[in-house]
Amino acid sequence: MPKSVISIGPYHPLQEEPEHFQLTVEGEKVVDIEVSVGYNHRGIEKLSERRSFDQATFVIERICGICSTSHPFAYTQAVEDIIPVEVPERAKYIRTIIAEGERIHSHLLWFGLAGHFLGYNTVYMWMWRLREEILDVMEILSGNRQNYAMFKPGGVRRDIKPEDIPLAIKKIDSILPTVDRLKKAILDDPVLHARLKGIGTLTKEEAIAYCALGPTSRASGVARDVRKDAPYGAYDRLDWNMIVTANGDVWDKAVVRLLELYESIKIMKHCLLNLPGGEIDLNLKSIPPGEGIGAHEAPRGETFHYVRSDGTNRPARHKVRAPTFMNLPTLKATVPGSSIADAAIILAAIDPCYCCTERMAVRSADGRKLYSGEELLRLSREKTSRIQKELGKR
Amino acid sequence: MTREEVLSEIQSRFGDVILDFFDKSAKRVYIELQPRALVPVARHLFAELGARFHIASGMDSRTHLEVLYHFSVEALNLLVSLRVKLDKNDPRVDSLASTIKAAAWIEREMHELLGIQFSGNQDLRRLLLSEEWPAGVYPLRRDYREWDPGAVRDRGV
Amino acid sequence: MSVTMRALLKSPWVFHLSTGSCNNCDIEVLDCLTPRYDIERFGMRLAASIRHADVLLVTGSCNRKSMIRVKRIYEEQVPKPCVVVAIGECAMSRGMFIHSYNCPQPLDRIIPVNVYIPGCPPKPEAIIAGVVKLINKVKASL
Amino acid sequence: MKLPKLRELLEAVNSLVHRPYTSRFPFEPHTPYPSFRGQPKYDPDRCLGCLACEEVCPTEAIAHRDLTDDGTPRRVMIHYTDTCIFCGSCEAACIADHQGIRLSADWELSFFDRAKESFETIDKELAICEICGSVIACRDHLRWIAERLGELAFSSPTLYQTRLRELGIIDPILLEAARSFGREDRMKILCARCRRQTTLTTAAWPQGQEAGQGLT
Repeated sequence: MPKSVISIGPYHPLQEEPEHFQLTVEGEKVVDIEVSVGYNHRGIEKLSERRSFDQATFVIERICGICSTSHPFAYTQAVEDIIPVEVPERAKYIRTIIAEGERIHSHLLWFGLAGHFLGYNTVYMWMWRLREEILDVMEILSGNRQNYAMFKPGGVRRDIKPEDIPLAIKKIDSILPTVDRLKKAILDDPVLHARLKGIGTLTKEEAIAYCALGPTSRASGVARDVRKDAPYGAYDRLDWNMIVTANGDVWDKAVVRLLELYESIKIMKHCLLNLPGGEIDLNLKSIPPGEGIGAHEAPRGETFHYVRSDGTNRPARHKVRAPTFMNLPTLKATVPGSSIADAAIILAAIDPCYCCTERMAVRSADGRKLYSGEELLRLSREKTSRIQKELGKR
Repeated sequence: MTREEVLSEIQSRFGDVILDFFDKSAKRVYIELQPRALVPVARHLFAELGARFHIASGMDSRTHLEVLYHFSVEALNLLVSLRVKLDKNDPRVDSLASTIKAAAWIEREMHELLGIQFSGNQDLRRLLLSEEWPAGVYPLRRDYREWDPGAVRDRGV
Repeated sequence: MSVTMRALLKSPWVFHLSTGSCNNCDIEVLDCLTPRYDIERFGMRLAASIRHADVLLVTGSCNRKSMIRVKRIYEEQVPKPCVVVAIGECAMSRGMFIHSYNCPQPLDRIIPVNVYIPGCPPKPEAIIAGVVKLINKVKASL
Repeated sequence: MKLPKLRELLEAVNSLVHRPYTSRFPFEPHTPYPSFRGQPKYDPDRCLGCLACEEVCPTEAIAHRDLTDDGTPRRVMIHYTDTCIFCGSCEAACIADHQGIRLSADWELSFFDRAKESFETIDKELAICEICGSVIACRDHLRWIAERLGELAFSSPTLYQTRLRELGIIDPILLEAARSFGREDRMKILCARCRRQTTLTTAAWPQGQEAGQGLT
């Protein structure tokens, strides 16, 4: 059977790092995948070395919009690890609140887009509607819908005002019943079961070999979560569960994210209600020479920052490792062997930058265009409706 | 295995290739190695201790090119960083990609941004930079200078 | 020309192009489609293909890899007349990334830009208001 | 299969009776939450022109130009809307009780011409060295320092003279006394370099300058 190559990308709205996927297909089956990145390379590591430790947080924030807290969180911890110092209790709680708010909106966003790919636009609209409430909460607490600018080495920049808390709690509570309803609707939908179970499976061994992170690894049964393994922030003072499932298929990745939503809501509410008093900032004056490492469990997995200081007010070296960097190669294990119709959702399941599908084009070996990007999305949706018909739902 | 056992085992097994052993804190250990010993030590950590490979970070430290390989032993909440110092004129180190799959990409990235050669890594194609980027110009090196005469470094109006 | 422009403004189809952004502006653009803002009320919709687009929403600080592609898209693929909207600081002056070795030029040196919407990221309201402002300006000049 | 159907039906009925979720934005004005971080704005009265904001800005969105050639010497503080990321560092660093530059609630900032519309400026009056003509600082900044120092400000003629001029009381006896000693150069508003020179030299500096020149 002739092999053809499908190029996905590089431009798609919504992704952190525009990537370019090349799927080699044989008929309907994907036999190989090649990922290339670099469409989003802005030299952040170099830029961060031009700025002072304090200013660098803003550069770091703009690595990724959805994880705009995760990177500063890891970075500030790395800087604090150089000295080393512990930030004040109140600052820890505020950091935790912002980080969990981000996790909630990121997971909701993922659900919305996954629904979009599968042809469930209702899910898309509902999830993004819920997400608006969380973004409102973030605007109330931090002053912006995204890019919160709350973190600084040694504490946080802004305090959470006590008068804002009741409104924030009210907004968080208002999404709970809808999330509940959606959870039930998603978990007992036979079509989704048929569509997602058993595809894109990442086994436990593969997850360990590829050093997969975050929900991608937890869905494969690897209990790996920095918040539990090496507690930081306020996470060791709270009561919450790590969600781990066994199968590693797309369904499990979705379930992990769905259940994590509840944990995050729980953590966020608890922190808001039990915010300790005191200082919010240590007012660090100088950073001694040395090196430090910080890690934070971002919605997509662990972010890892290594900062070297040479005693000046600028980082001498700053290495950033985003979770997707480790999760993307797992596609090599999950995508080959699946059908093209499933490829979109498997790519999406690691929560990379999945709007790839908007600009996909399938080419045969001689470069002739066979399918457009919409076509691939259509294939994915057709499969859903086919299953729906088979199950007699429509 | 406790933290002390793990560390003393590394020290006794690889004592002759360890140049510096810096026990920074309860959670962080930095080990400086001779470059030739990188692969066996990394394999020991990864395969036998079950440590997770985080990332490698290359750095130009004026006198050397340093590469740090960060591993974490999750059960002990311990981060072990292996440091190798490479000669600036011929930065060359053995590739970890065959031992640890996850190291393949970061080696590509370091090769591209810092110009470090990884012997044994077959796939050192460009990962991030564009095709027009001149060969031999490494942006993360300290002596990097703007090479593009068309670049605009003010607001551009 | 003016007839096409008039027709175009009735229902502008937008295409969204990320040239190396942090994603926030892209999400805010998508947010405009979701229930709270719902720009389809005004006949705007996200075009799936660049060849159907009337309005190009550009986000991000063009990096070397995407610069060439942005130029090619604007010069060869977009049907004219086409309106270019720069969203976010990166697409204007490159904001944070002004000294980045991989972002050599601001967007308006690469392609002509009709309206700039500042913000990091701009609120969806700001995006809508900016586009509405542009439409009003074009209408007034017809 | 029955239960999910009921659930969805309930949702549909609910949506029928509730008012639409969609905001009526372009037809109704939108007010962000009070903590919203919008466009930073200079307060021309409170700003001291000290450049602390320019120093801390992570994106170089704040700049200044010193105009000394024509008319009153002044410092133009520029805020570039097209570079600002609304982080609030400038407000946090502002020495004038965080009032000199403040984040407003402005979010509708779109413009058409980047060369002309993408920045906002305010003018601050500059103090110029009376000997060499170089820029010392903004007048308001000197006044602020003098106020902060209290009586200690009288150790520096630059500071107390700025303060006294601000208040409209320049002591004629004092100036006359200085003049009669032939060292009125010590009574001038000077930049740091010229101040060092006048303090170190025993004769009036620069040599040969007429007494009383430069004092108003």
